[in-house]
Amino acid sequence: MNDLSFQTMSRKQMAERLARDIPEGWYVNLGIGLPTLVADFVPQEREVIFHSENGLLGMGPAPTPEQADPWLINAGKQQVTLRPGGSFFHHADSFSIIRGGHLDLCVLGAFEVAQNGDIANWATSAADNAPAVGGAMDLSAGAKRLWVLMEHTTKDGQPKLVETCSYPLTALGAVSRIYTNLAVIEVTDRGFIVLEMVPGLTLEALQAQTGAKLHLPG
Amino acid sequence: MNDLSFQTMSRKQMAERLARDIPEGWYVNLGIGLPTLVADFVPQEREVIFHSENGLLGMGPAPTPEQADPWLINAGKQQVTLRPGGSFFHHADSFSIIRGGHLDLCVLGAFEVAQNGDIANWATSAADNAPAVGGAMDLSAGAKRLWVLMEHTTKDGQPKLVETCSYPLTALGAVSRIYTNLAVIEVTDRGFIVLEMVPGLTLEALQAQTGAKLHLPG
Amino acid sequence: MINKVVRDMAEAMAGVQDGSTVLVGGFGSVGQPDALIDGLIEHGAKELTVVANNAGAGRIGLARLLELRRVRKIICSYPRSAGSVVFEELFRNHEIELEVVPQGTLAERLRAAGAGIPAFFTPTGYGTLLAKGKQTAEFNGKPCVLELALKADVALVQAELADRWGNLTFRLSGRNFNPVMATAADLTIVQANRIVDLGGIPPETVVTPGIFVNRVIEVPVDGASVQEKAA
Amino acid sequence: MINKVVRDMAEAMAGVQDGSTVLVGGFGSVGQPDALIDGLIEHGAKELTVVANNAGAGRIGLARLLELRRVRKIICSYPRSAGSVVFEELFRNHEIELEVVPQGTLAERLRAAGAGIPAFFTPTGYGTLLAKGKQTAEFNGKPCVLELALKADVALVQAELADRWGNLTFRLSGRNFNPVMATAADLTIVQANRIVDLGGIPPETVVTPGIFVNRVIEVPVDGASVQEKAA
Repeated sequence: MNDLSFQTMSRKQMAERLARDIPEGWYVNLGIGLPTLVADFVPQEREVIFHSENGLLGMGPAPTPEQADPWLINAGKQQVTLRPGGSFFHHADSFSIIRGGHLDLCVLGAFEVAQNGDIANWATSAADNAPAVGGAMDLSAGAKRLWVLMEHTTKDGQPKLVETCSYPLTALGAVSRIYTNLAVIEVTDRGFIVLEMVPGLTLEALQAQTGAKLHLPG
Repeated sequence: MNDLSFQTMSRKQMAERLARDIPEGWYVNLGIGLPTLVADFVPQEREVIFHSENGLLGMGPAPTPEQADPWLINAGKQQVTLRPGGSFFHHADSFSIIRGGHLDLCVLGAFEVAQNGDIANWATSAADNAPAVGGAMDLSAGAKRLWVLMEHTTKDGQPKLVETCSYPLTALGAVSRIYTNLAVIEVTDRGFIVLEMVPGLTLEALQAQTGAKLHLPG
Repeated sequence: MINKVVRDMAEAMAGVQDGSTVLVGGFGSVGQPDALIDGLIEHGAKELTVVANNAGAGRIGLARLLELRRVRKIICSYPRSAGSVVFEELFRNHEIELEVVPQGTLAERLRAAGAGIPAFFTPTGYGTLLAKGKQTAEFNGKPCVLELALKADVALVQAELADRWGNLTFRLSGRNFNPVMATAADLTIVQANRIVDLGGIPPETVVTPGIFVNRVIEVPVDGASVQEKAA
Repeated sequence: MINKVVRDMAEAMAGVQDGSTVLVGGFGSVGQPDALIDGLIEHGAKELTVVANNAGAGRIGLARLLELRRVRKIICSYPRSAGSVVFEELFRNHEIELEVVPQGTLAERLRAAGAGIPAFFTPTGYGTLLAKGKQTAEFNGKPCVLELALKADVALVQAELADRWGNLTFRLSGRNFNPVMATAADLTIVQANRIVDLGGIPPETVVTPGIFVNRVIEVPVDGASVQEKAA
């Protein structure tokens, strides 16, 4: 998919790019998988408070062997730490935080995002009868902002930014911004607005990998 | 209202009579006023756990001057104590206990109780625009059992046990038993069933002070 | 560094608008944020809708706010209580609007606002004057009333301990409406008996996580003053 | 004297009926009441509806209960996870019914059951497959779905401390669904790491008041075993 004129971002670079846009003081939930990486790129001195839907606020990085406590995990069931000022609460209270609109930001992965902000990230087909939804629908519908962090296309080059989602929806009109390995794209009433591209990439080349019309700001 | 043949119960005797029917292990909320007296007649060795809607379980008796803590009050805003094993929680959790059907018993006073179990105890007329309802509607609708503790008639001799309530209702069909200064009365599908009368009182005399038909058990 | 601790009462009240809906914690005088109410009086916001369990007592605090004609409407469960002279006078003269809500429905409507539940069904109040005009439905044979979330602009909360992230604990029965109201407003302002270092509240004993809190000011409340006002 | 502490697992499970709806606490293996699940297997109840966040892993605990064909239906948010081999096999063979519920809606439906709220509206899931056939309504311009309380016969709960009145605390992220489920069942059975004297849990730090708990059994869980299962 690469050509000679530009360099796609690595997963770490994508996480780092998104992390740069999270200001101090925000309460943030990071989805399982790639979004979890974002925490590694928020410097400790910039206080961002991470929420995990299994009942913690103020989540810190993975523990050293000495810090490790099997009772302290995140929503991805990985061992984590708790920063001073962190707290524990039960599942209903945790989803009150999510559904009550108290999170400044949620970052999720996705199969598809449509130009109207629809997101599909939980089931690969309507015929799949045992899909695992977890907290994705609650997070998408509840957070103040939903940003998606994902590859710009599927492994076989199919666009993931589309006119209309073909996979079962997670939430309607929820996504406000998309960070891919190629670009940063805002979702507005006008559709997809390209805020940034990797150096050397042209709008035409990006459009060729995108399933819906791209616009420039202004 | 007394005649020579029987003795009405005092307020303390009424509270004592009701207290006798509360078995160990019950969770009980006592309304403001006369019902509050009931706690004094449950011996400490019979463990009954008292709930107060402002957020406590395991309420103990009024404090000695040394125990007194202004931060520890009951729903009647009187200072109380907390027994070992007691706990504090916020108002939404407290009313989850009430509304979720977790209380074995609530005891309230009333203006009127109808033979179908309707209770009126919060407003003296529909024209009263600033009535104070407090937790009465929640307690009436939510507790497993609602017992009413009240004088059998008003001060001027009007019946308080009636066919249909004339005061604004607190809850429909909620009362299961009534303890008065004259009798203990069960509220059933058949209407009022007299379980007990003060010594010397006849059913006819009791009926004369009651606004709906009284029945005997069986 | 996140620091929700404000320097003074003016900063605590900055931006509170005329016409706001203001939640006031406490049950009677216990857990009532008296210093914040005084701060709100000083701040001067008017045409307020106040949500509180009671309508104030005597002529100080909430009663004083009412007496100054700053409150257009009050939503509470128990307006008429010992000493609610100011409220009763205003109410008689049609100078204040009143919405009486069953205490549990009040708590649940606030909780719903905080939890993103726009409406819920409850059996409480069904068939009574307080359910007049409300949508009803039956669940498992039990008739219920539809109640709406009660979201506010500002919450005034009294806490025991607070840290700079806004984590809170409460003292004995001073907890009452405070943690629920803290979740239900866009701007939650807290007066805490004591501000402690971050990490000073053990994480398993935090009652209100800081995410619900915007501003904290330290106001030590001694027992004697609570008692006096309760009396 | 109230004493909810039972002598053995048989007493803990006494009376659990075939066909019951059983809530199982925990998030993955953390806070999962493994000893109670084993007790339920031993007890033998079948045709169960199980409500849990996950559908079990490996071939022990919840997965073993499934493998023994004791579970007719499972309600969860994340059935397919690392090691959910038993569930997936049964599901493929149409030997188990599945209801997938968004995690927050699951928690809220349980909370509603405990709080006497028969139904509530939420934006979560609106317009998705999981809202198919559900009643909808709009509040403040936001379309919502009506969700029903999820009440159970039995809850299996893992706690850190317990006393003879059934007051509970939880350990770190072992809290998760446990306190919510404790409120939502007619019979709440708790395995606690440690049973303490009445009054041994400070009253302001009780997470689940004993009113929600029927039976308690002491089952010390060491960190190593949690870690092993989590791996």
